[in-house]
Order: sequence, then structure tokens, then C-alpha cells
Amino acid sequence: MKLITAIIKPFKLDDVKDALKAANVTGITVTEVRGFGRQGGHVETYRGAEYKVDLIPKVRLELVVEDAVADRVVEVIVKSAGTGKIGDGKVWISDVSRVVRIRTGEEGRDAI
Amino acid sequence: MKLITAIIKPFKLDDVKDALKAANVTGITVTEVRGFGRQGGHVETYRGAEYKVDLIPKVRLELVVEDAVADRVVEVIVKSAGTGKIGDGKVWISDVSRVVRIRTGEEGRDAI
Amino acid sequence: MKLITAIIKPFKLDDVKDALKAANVTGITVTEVRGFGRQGGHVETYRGAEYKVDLIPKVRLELVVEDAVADRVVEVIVKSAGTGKIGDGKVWISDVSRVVRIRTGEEGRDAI
Amino acid sequence: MEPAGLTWVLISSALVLFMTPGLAFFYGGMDRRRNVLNMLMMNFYCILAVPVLWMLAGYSLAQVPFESDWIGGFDAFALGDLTTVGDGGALATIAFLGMFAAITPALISGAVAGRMKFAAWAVFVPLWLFIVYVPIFKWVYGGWLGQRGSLDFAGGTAIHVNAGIAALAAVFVLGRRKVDPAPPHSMPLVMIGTGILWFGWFGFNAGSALNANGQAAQAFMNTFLAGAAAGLAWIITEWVRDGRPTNLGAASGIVAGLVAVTPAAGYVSGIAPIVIGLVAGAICCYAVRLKTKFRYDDALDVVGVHFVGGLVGSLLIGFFANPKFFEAEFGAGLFYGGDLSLLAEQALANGAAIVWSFTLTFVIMKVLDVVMGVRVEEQAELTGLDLALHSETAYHD
Amino acid sequence: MEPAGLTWVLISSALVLFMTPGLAFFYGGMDRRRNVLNMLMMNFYCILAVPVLWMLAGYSLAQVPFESDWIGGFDAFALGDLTTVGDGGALATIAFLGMFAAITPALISGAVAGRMKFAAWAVFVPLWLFIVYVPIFKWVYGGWLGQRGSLDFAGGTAIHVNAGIAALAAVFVLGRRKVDPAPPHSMPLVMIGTGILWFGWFGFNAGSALNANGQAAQAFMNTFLAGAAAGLAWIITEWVRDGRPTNLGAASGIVAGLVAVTPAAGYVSGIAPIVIGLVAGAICCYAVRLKTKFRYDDALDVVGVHFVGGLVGSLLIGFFANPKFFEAEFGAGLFYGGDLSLLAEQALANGAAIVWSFTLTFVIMKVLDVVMGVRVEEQAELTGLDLALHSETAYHD
Amino acid sequence: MEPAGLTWVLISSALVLFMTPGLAFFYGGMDRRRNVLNMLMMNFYCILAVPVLWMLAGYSLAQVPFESDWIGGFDAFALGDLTTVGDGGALATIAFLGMFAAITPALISGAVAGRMKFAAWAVFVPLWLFIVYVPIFKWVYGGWLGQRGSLDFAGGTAIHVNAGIAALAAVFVLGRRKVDPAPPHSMPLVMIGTGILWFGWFGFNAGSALNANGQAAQAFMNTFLAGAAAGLAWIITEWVRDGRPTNLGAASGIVAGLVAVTPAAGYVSGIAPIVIGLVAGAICCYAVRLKTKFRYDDALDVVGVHFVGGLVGSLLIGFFANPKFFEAEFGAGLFYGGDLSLLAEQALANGAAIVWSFTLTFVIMKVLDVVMGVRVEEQAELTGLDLALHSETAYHD
Ligand SMILES: Nc1ncnc2c1ncn2[C@@H]1O[C@H](COP(=O)(O)OP(=O)(O)O)[C@@H](O)[C@H]1O
Ligand SMILES: Nc1ncnc2c1ncn2[C@@H]1O[C@H](COP(=O)(O)OP(=O)(O)O)[C@@H](O)[C@H]1O
Ligand SMILES: Nc1ncnc2c1ncn2[C@@H]1O[C@H](COP(=O)(O)OP(=O)(O)O)[C@@H](O)[C@H]1O
Repeated sequence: MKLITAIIKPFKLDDVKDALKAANVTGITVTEVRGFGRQGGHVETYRGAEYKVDLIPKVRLELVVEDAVADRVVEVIVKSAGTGKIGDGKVWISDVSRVVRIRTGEEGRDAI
Repeated sequence: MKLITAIIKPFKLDDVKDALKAANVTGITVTEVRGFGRQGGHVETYRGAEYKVDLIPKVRLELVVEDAVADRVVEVIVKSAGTGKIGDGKVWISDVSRVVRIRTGEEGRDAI
Repeated sequence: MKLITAIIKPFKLDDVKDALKAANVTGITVTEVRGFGRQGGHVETYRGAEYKVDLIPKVRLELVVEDAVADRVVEVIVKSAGTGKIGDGKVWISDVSRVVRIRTGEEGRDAI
Repeated sequence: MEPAGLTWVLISSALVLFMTPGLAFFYGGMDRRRNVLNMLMMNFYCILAVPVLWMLAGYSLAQVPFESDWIGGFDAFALGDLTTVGDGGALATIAFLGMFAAITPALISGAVAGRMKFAAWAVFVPLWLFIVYVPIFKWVYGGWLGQRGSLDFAGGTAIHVNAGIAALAAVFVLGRRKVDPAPPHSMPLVMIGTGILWFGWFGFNAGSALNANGQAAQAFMNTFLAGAAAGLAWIITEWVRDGRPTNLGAASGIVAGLVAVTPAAGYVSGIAPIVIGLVAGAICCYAVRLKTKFRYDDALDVVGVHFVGGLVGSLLIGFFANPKFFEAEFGAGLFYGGDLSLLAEQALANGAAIVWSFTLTFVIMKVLDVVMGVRVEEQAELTGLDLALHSETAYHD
Repeated sequence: MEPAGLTWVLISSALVLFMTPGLAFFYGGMDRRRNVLNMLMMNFYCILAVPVLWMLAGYSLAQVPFESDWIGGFDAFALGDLTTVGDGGALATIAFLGMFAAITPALISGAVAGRMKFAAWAVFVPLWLFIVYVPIFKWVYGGWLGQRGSLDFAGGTAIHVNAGIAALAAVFVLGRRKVDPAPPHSMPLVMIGTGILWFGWFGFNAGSALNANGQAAQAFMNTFLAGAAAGLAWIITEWVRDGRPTNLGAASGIVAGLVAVTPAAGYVSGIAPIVIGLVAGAICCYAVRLKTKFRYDDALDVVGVHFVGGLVGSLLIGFFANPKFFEAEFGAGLFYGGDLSLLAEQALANGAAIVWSFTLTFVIMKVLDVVMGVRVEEQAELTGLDLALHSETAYHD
Repeated sequence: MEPAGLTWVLISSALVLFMTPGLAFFYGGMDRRRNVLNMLMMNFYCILAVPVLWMLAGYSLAQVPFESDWIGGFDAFALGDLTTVGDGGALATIAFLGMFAAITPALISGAVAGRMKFAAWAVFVPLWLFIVYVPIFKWVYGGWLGQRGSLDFAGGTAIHVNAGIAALAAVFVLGRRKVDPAPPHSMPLVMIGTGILWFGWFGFNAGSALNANGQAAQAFMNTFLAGAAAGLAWIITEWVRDGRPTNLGAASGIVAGLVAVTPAAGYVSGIAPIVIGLVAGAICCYAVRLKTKFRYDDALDVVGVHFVGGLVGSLLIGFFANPKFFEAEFGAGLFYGGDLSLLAEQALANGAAIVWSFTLTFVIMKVLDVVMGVRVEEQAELTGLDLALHSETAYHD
């Protein structure tokens, strides 16, 4: 099994979720995160004082998928999350050695 | 070393934490997340307009444990997090190649 | 590629971020988390009733880096996040098999 | 009513209306994130349903004719006795009293928080209004208790003791929550509620003079001093006892002091409000712990603050009432040349209110439980009432 | 002005000032997290710019001389006609009316939420004030519409219908938002706004008697009853229709009822405010759905609540106006011995306001769009107006 | 006091009481999430401790007899000179002044935010009240400064300049925070505070006429116009200078304008409040930057807004005071036929207040630092004062 982690722009979440659903992904876990990267941050101003905010809001997706579909899922994410502008984010894949569904105790491909 | 990641129902957090403590787990990191899965979401209604919310609140646990105890810890989580109802969540295991305790610089089993 | 995950004290975030920037790290993803560990929690009091809070605020960093620099990045984090007091947190490394930059589709070292 | 008095009663009425949202925020902030909207809704519901019911029938049954012993009549149903607007005095008074009728059941909501069906609450409020509030209000103001000489300036007995003991009866029927209590989900919201409550309470107490006069001014001063003194007493008590002064302590103390001075506001003066505040603040700081001891689940301490605070204030009238200062005809307290009779009347009035309110509230809740069930399903309790009962959640992105 | 009346008008003015922040929270809570500050800013801007403009020119053009048919004059520019403070009555009235002038354009902000350039809004508000608000205000109060006998006690036609239809014109020019509407980012903030609005509305309506008298008291009572009844009607309607009573429903109903009773507050009595509230609450609960049907993007339902609610209330005056009760000289409604003429006048007044407001607002927006653009860049809309337009974000650690 | 005046003073008092929670939210919203409760607590503490102290001794020392030059006496300790309630005028005035005494030290809390021991604050407030506030108040109202002809309608010198310069002295002793300042943790909370402050300020300023008369009405109008104009000036200044108009700018400008018009409210008229507002808004928008230049850590800009704003307003009286308009006996400003003497008196009064307040505040803080320490431990500062000092945290699930 593979774990796919993606960092995307917050306003792209609905698009990506819909694309993943369309690609038959059955489960996703989503976290609000903040990211630092090439995009750089922004400046906020309060009473004329500038605050450099270089951690900007991003959304992190986590999906456990079967090995066979991992690459395809990555493509789906890349396609649906992209705006072509800097800060679109990253996707990475890592290995998972065991997966269990809590409700049933099922393991492996049955668990996801 | 192994990294165990679990997605559970928020109101089960206390039970799972207590069970893990009882099982001598010494460290857990907890994140508020939202999950999409078989459970489906819910509908909220504002001024008669329906909003489909299909990302529902979940809690994500992260534990680095020794290889030997990983499977046992998974069982503890599965048992304490289960309600038997859809949406109970998942647990997965992946490999960790190095662990360091920041305070002391200790590594490996001493670090957790 | 390696994924470095670090749990640190919230007020150390700026120091760590600056140290990582200085070490030429180009991307970090940050999550607000709560941690349970040796540090123990604290007690809050409301109308004389005590609430034991054993999950205390921490910050989680996630960095995908090239294999070659992983250990050095860990040292940077350990050094900049440490206060020498209990609860400073952990860092761990795991493997990543593929990384993609969403904007360009670049992979591997070009993607980070 | 003279124009200046009318102005004072009108603005006081607006202040009391504002108190119900204030109470909603005070309670809602203390509740969990997933139940806060249910808490707000229980309170706002009271200012939706009660005004209409009060105008249609409540006012008439509670006050007209003023001299009746036990209950009013039908003459003022739908304000039918008013054929012209006149100087507005009658209308202003009815509106002012309607605000009181609305906030009283709202007080109870804090006790039943986190587990009561909203549909049951929607029925409970009107029933409780007519069966419990209206009679007690009548007895205390104009009825047999008031005629005997007991004093209740702005509703210590009729409102706080009454609602406080009703809260106890309600939680007896309702039972304990399934999940452990949690800390307040938003202390700033609690403090917003506290600020609004204190602000509004000046209308509640000083407006009860129903005129712009010396009594109103002293009631105002008492509301200022007792709230402050009780807040101070509470934080000092917990500072000594628990090691830390807290925001929630300050807020709770303020409310306890305001509750305690409510019945006394137009009858006491000098340092009496400070003493009443200090006593109420310290006692209530301990009284909120009774629920742990006696294991009733009064979620947000309606009993410990409103029942106990109201009772303390009402009984202290027996010591501090000072008719000479007000140049008025009412019983003198023990410290101001009176004998025990005023204290006895205070005890009797509160006793009568307690018995009636507790018993009838218990009966109403039991009947509702049989007829429609008062308790939500376990699943709703675990995952949150906001979503389960109102299809809403409080915070989004 | 007598001192008691002065006190009443002053405190009412303060209450109306407080309504604009209340409206800001009501709207801001409903908006997304990333746009809330822009929403607050649009509202607060109205109480920065309008008071100054009102004092310099608005009041004079809108009211002086009172008897002119279409528009006032320059005599009271910068209050130049006041050479001594006198009894304060004139000043209090001007301040009171200034509060109304400030909140009216603020109402429109709810419709254009989430996509309008703040710079365009900053220009829109003064233009709209002078071109749309001032003339309609003049016609209704003292001008040709008022002289014909139409009634608008506290601004149903001049304020709510006017701002409501202007909102529609504005969104026609502005177009739909790029992203789907989201649920309210903070319902507690919405409820704080609601509480403040209701509280302030007592000043808005009862203060419009410009005196402490019977009419003020009845207007107060009406504000109490109509808000409650409409809130009740809305939650009952949605309970039956959608299966759940909601907080936002209660809040929306309260506001709809307050809007509807605004024009009628000083002319109706008895159960009329309850009927007006019930009708407005139920109708507006459906009217907020029109935008889905007709696909205009009125973000926070200014049309459904203010235009529809204001129109309903204004027309119902034709049925419920009761001069006998007030012992005053104004047209009687159908249910109180009148004929159709009052209803006809109400229809005419609203018709005139609707045509003028819609047309001129449309023109102003179109001109602004050509001159400076009214719509923010897509990127700003996607990532949030707070940061893009104000370099601020609402919440931090 | 006439009933209408009494009504006005009572409602104004309630409004001023409401300002302290308003200030707490204004400051608390600007503070970090982990320190917000400490901020709220410092403010609420002032309305717990000060009312009691004011009633027991403060009022007597500050005002009785009114004609004494330097300090009052013991005659009115615990209001012992009041033997009957009378028409309530005396009581209302004492309560009204008590609200002012409570909010003045609260103003200072914004400067010392994030690093002061609460225990030290709990001692500082009473000491400061008696050693700094009471004498200056006495001098300005009835005492030697007032008798010489300096004007301070509602507390520009006695309250804002005084508290503002005290804030500077306090932060000199306290030192800089360990961690960099952060953006406001909740801008909506800041705006709630702003709304409450403006609303309450009508009582603060117009209530200071201590009667319902023309002066009250003009003070009301001035409060309306100066707040608006200053908010406008601030956002225009930053729009031009920084490229964006901000919410915090609007809020800060409003407060700066209200501060500036406070001393002048009952003495100026016509367009003067607009000019005062514009000047104060623009100057304060720059003054808040002084702390960066001179490296004092005035966390929430008490110096830049209250000291500078108060001083600007107080000196502008020397230009704009207009006794003819008020048909009253006070010095005329330069623009209204006066000579430099009024300006000189204003300068003297503020100079005296500045010297006394700065020196004594510095001494109090130094003594406290030696006796008990004024600064929290570094760890508390890093991890948050709410938990460290109050065992509470602001937000939970
Ligand atoms: N090496 C990395 N490890 C972890 N997260 C990263 C890394 N690089 C970027 N990110 C995340 O991806 C987001 C976008 O990256 P950024 O470099 O700004 O733009 P882009 O992906 O278009 O090159 C960052 O805000 C951060 O959350
Ligand atoms: N493949 C997956 N990858 C990551 N997270 C998942 C996956 N499937 C489910 N989850 C998480 O687990 C939660 C519960 O899953 P769900 O399918 O609803 O119920 P169940 O686990 O009982 O089958 C989801 O809300 C989501 O957070
Ligand atoms: N085994 C673990 N797995 C995951 N996270 C852990 C683990 N142990 C500790 N943590 C995280 O690290 C934080 C600090 O750990 P703690 O044991 O309190 O102190 P220290 O790291 O100094 O020994 C915890 O709050 C938790 O978030």
C-alpha cells in the first residue's frame, strides 16, 4: 500500500476532492496546514507596522491507496490542483506496510 | 522504528488515549483533521439552502514506536477506537529510519 | 528522497524556520498539533473545577528533502528547536519514493 | 407616567431585552463548540415565544387586577383593555415586564445544556411560563406574598430563586450528560456575555423603580457596587483557595453579585450592596461545587449562581432593608431597626416559590418526558447538538 | 424639545449608531473567514464617511426646509443655521437622522459581499447617499410622497425598501461570485450582531417618535412583538419545511420582523405587530430563495429580508393603521375603518422609491464600473478580500 | 437633579460601565491568543476593584468639597454624607464618576500587555487610583487647574493624557517583551470592542453635561462627528502611505477621534469636531510609530492613541472653544475671539498632569518591582499568560 500526501492551495480543495471522487478514491484525510516555499509569503499591516507572514494557508491531503493506483492518483491530484501559479504545492508517495479498518478489523486492500 | 497513523472519531480520543497510556505508549501527536470516506458527510441548512459537508471532523494520531510493539499498538487503537459504526477510521503503519529526541539528541528506542 | 517530520514547541517555530532557511531548505509544511508525552500536561481551573489537559500545543514540521541532506537538516532542527527542557519534541525520518511539484510536474530533486 | 420616567422605563426595557442575548453568549461560550448553537437557540427562543405569549395572556394573568391574591384575570388579554395609547406608561410597563418574563426561563437553559431536545424545550418554555412563572410573579408582586410584606425589588425570588430551583428539578428529570464536562469553548464569548449582562442589569434593577427617581438611582448604585464586590470576592476566594484568579471567576462573581442584589436593589443603601456582593460572591464560589458533591448535572451552574445567589440576596434584605433612607414604607431590616419579621417574610416568600417551582417544574418535565421525551439520542449528544438538532455548525472557514 | 424627549432622542441615537457595528457582525459572521474584515470594513466605513457628509450637506438637502416637495436646500449646510445650542432638540434630531443615513448604505453591503472593490465602495457610498438616499428621504418625510398621506414611521420605504432594491441593482452590475457560497464562518458573531441589532432597533423605531410619549411606547412595544413573532414564524416555517429550526433562521426572522414593523411602528397597535411579524417572518423565509430561482447573487439576502420585509410591512400599514388608538391624524387602514386610499398611497410611495432607487443605483454602479471598475480581481476573490484589499487577516494565533 | 437629567446621567453611567468590557475586547482582540484572557482580566479587574474603592474613599477624596484646591476630604467616605436618597442626583453623579475612575487605569493595561504579573497589577490599580488619578481629577475639576480656567469637559487631561503618560512610565519600568509583537489574534473581537466603545462614549461625553440639555446634545453630536472624521483621516492616511485602508486603522482612528474630542465635547461646535477628528486621526496614525523610533514597548499603543490624542484634543480647545454658541461662561478659543490665555491654561493643565502622572506612576512601578516584582517569568511570557497566571485558556473545542 502507498500513502500519498499532497499539499495544495486551499481554494483548490473542492476541485481536487471532486476529481478524486471521480477517480474512485474512497477515502481522504484533510488537514489545514501552513506552508513555506518558493511562493514566499505576504505582508500584513497593522497600525502601519508590517508583519511578514511567510507561512501561508495550505491544505494537506493524505490518502492510503493500493500500490497499483498510486501513480494514477498522483496524476489526478496534479491535474486538478494545478493553477500554473507558484505555490501550487507538492505530492509525495511513501510506503505503508499495514492498513487496518477500525470498524471491521479488515486489513490491506479491503481496509481502504 | 515504525510510525503508526490513525484516523479516529473525535469523541473517541479520550478513550484511545487512555488505552494507549495503559499500554505504555509514551508519546502521541494529535491533529484535528477532516475526513472523507464511506461514512458520507452531512447536510447543513442555512436560510433554507443546503450545504453538503462531506469532510467531517476526525482526529489523527501519530505515534512512533518500536518495531516490536507496533502491531500490538495497532490492536489497542482498533479496540479502543471502535464503535462498530461506519466512519470509525483507519490505522496504518509505515517505516521510520531514524528518530531523534530534540532535548537530548538521543536516537532510536531511547528517543521515544 | 526523505521525509523529515518534527514535533517542536510552538514558540520555537520562528527560530527553527529561520535556521532551516539559513540551511537552504526551500520548503516546509507546518501543522498545529497537540502532543502527549513525558512532559505531562497542565491543569486548567474553571469555577474551581480542575480539567487535566494532557494534550498540549505543539507544532509539526514536515519537509521532503534529498537523501544526502536529510541528516544535516535533522541536526539543524535539533539544534534550533532545543531548549533543554522536557517537551522539546522529536524528529524522525522516513522514505519517500516519489515527489512531484504540482505546478510543473517536475519530479524528484527538481520538485523540492 | 411622566415623560422622564417613561424614557427611563423604555431604555431599561431595551437593556433587559439585550440581556437575553447576553445570557446566551455567557452560556454559549461556556458550552462546547459543538453545542454552542443549541445553547444560543434555547435562549433566543425565549425572546421569540415569550413576548407573544406575554402580550396575549401572560401579562393579564400575572398582573391584572394587581390586587388579586393568587392569579390575575382575562381582562388584559391581548392588551384588550388599552383603547388609546395615552402617555405610554402602561405600554412601557407591560413591555418592561415582558422582558423579565422572557429571560427567566432562559436562565434555566444553562442547567439542561448539552442533552435536551429542542422540541421539548420549545414546549417547556410556554408551559413553564404559565404554570410556574406567572403564579409566582403574581404572588410576589401584588399577590399574597407581596401583601404580607415580603420584598423583592427586581426579581430575586420571582426570577432567580424560581429559575434556579426549576433548573434543579429539570436536571433531576433529565439526568446527567454522557460525556465529561469540558472547559469553555470560548472565554471571550463568555466575557462578551458578561459585559452585556452587567450593562443590561442596570435596566433590570434600576428600571424596576418604574420611574426616574432616587430609588432608581440607588438601585443603579447598588447594581454597580454589588456586581463589583461579588466579582472581587469570587476571584479573591479562588485566588486563596485554588492559587489563581480567573476570568470565569470574575464573570461568575459579577453575575452572582448582580443576582443577589436584584431583590434588594431598591431597599438597601450605603455599604449594604458591597456586603451583599462580597457575601454572595464568596458563597456562590463554593456553591457551584455542590453539584459535584450531590451529583446533579447542572451544566453551567444555574443552581449555584442563580438559586443560591438569589436566596442569599433575598434573605439579606431581612438585615439590610432601610426604609428611612428611601423615605418609604417598607419593612426595616435587622440592622436598621427592624425585627425578625421581615426576615421571616423573606424566608416564607422564598420557601413558597421554591416549593411551587420545584414541584411544578418537575411535573412538567416528567409529563414532557412521557409525552415526547426530553432527552436527545446518545449519538446526538456525542457528536453535537448543533448539527443533530439544528443542521448548523458554529464555525466554518 | 423637552428634556425628557431630548434624553430619549439622544439615547435612541446612540442605539442606532450601535446598530451599524451590529449589522457588520451580523453580515461578517455570515461571510467567509477570509472576507470577514472586508465586510466589517464596508459597514464601518459608512459610519466614518456618512456622519461627516450628513453634517456638511446631507441633512440640509434632505430636510431643510421641511415643506419643500422634492429636495431641501443649502441653508443648513454645515449646520450653519444653528447659532446657539438652544435646548439641544435640533442637534439631537440631526444626529439621530444622521445615524439613519449611515446605516442605510451599510445595508447594501451584504448583497455585494465577497467581490466588490473597496475603493469602489468608498466612492459608491457618498454618491448613493446624495443621489438616492437624500431625495427619497426628502420625498417620504416632508416631500411629495409624505404630503400625499403615505406613512413611513421609521424608514420602511426610505430605508429598507430603498436599500433592498438598490442591493438588487448593485448585484446586477457586479455579477455573481466566482466561488460557491459557503456557510457562515462564525454563527456566534452573527448572533452577537442580531442581539445588537434588536437592541438598537428600539432606538431606531421608538426614537422616531422624536419624543418620550405614548407613540414612542407603542412603537417600542411593536418593535418587541414584531421581532419576536417574525423570528417565531421563520423557525416554525423552516421547522415544517426543512425539518429543523435554526439559529440563522431565528436571527433572520427577527431582522425581517424588525424591518417589517419599522414603517408601521408608530401607527399600529394591539395584535397588529404580531400579525405583521408573523407574515413578514414567513414570507421572508421563502423570499430568500428567490435568488436561487432568478440567479442573482445577493450574497447575504438583502433583497429577501430588507426589500421584501420592508415592502410587506409598508403595505400592511394600509390594513392596520389605527389613528384612533394614537389619537392622531393619519390615514386609517382597511381593518380600522379606512378605505383603500392609504394602501394605494403606500403602494405609490414604495413604487416611486423602488423606481428611483433601482434606476439610479444601477446607473451609479455602471458609471463606477466604467470609471474605476467595481469588481476585484479573480485572484483576490479566490484567496480572500481581507488580505488583498486590507492587508489584514481576521484570525491569528 | 430633574428626572430627565437623572435619566440621562443614569443611562450614561451604564454606557460608561459598558465601555470597560468594550476596551477589554478592543485590547484583547489585538493581543495574542495565549494572552487574551490576561488582557481581559486586567480590564475587568478595574471594574471590580475601583467601584468599591471609589465608593469607600475615592469619590470623597476627589470631589468633596468641590472647591478645595488640591485634594478633597473624608466627609463623603462610604457616601456617609448621604442620609436619604433624595432625588437621586447625587447618587447618579457619584456612580457616573465611578465609571470614569474604573476605566482610566484600564486604559493603561494595553501598554503593559503580555508581560506584567497580575498580582502586581492588582496592587498597582488601587495605588494608582489614589496617588495619581484622584489628585489630578481633583485639580482639573474644582481644584487649582480648573479654577484657573483650563477646560476638560469629559476627561482629556484627567483621563486620557493622564493614563497615556502613565502607560509610558509603566513600560519604562517593565521593559520590552521577549517575543516579537504579533498581529491581532481576533480582529472581529477588536471591532466588537470598537463598536461598544463608540456606543459607550456617547454616555462618556454627552453624559458629562450631567443634564439633558443643549450642551449634552452638542457633546453628543461632537462625539459622533469626531469619531467618524478621525476614523476617516486614519484610513485615508494609511491608504496613501501604506497602500491599504485597514480595519484596525478604522478602529484606531475612531478611538483616537473620540479621545481627542473628549476634553472638547461640551465647548466646541459647528465643524470644529470634524477638524479635531481629522487632525487627531492623522496625527495618531503617525504617533503610533514613535514607539519603534524610541524603542519603548507600548504594546497596544496607549501612548500613541490616548496620550497623543488626548493632548491634541485638549490643546485644540485653545483654538475652538466657543462660549457664545453655548451661551455659557468659559474661555474663548483663538478662532472664536479669544486670546492665547486659554491655550496657555490648556498647556499648563496638561503639563501639570503629565509631570505628576509620569513621575508618580514611575515611582509606584519601581516600588512594586522591588517589593513584589512586576514582570512575569520568561517561561510564562513564552508559553502564555493565560495559563501561567489564570489557569485558563481562551479557546477549546
Ligand atoms: N520540501 C518540502 N517539504 C514539504 N513541503 C513542501 C516542500 N516544498 C514545498 N512544500 C509545501 O508546498 C507548498 C508550495 O510550495 P512552493 O515552493 O511555494 O510552490 P511550488 O510548489 O509551486 O514550487 C509550500 O507552501 C509548502 O507547504
Ligand atoms: N484511503 C484512505 N486514506 C486516508 N484516509 C482515509 C482513507 N479512507 C478513510 N480515511 C479516513 O478515515 C475516515 C473514516 O473512513 P470511512 O470510510 O468513512 O469509514 P470506515 O473507516 O468505517 O470505513 C475518513 O473520514 C477519512 O478521514
Ligand atoms: N512516540 C512518539 N510518537 C509521536 N509523537 C511523539 C512521541 N513521543 C513524543 N511525541 C511528541 O513529542 C512531544 C514531546 O515529547 P515529550 O515526551 O513530552 O518530551 P521530550 O521529547 O522532551 O522527551 C509530545 O508532546 C508529542 O507531540
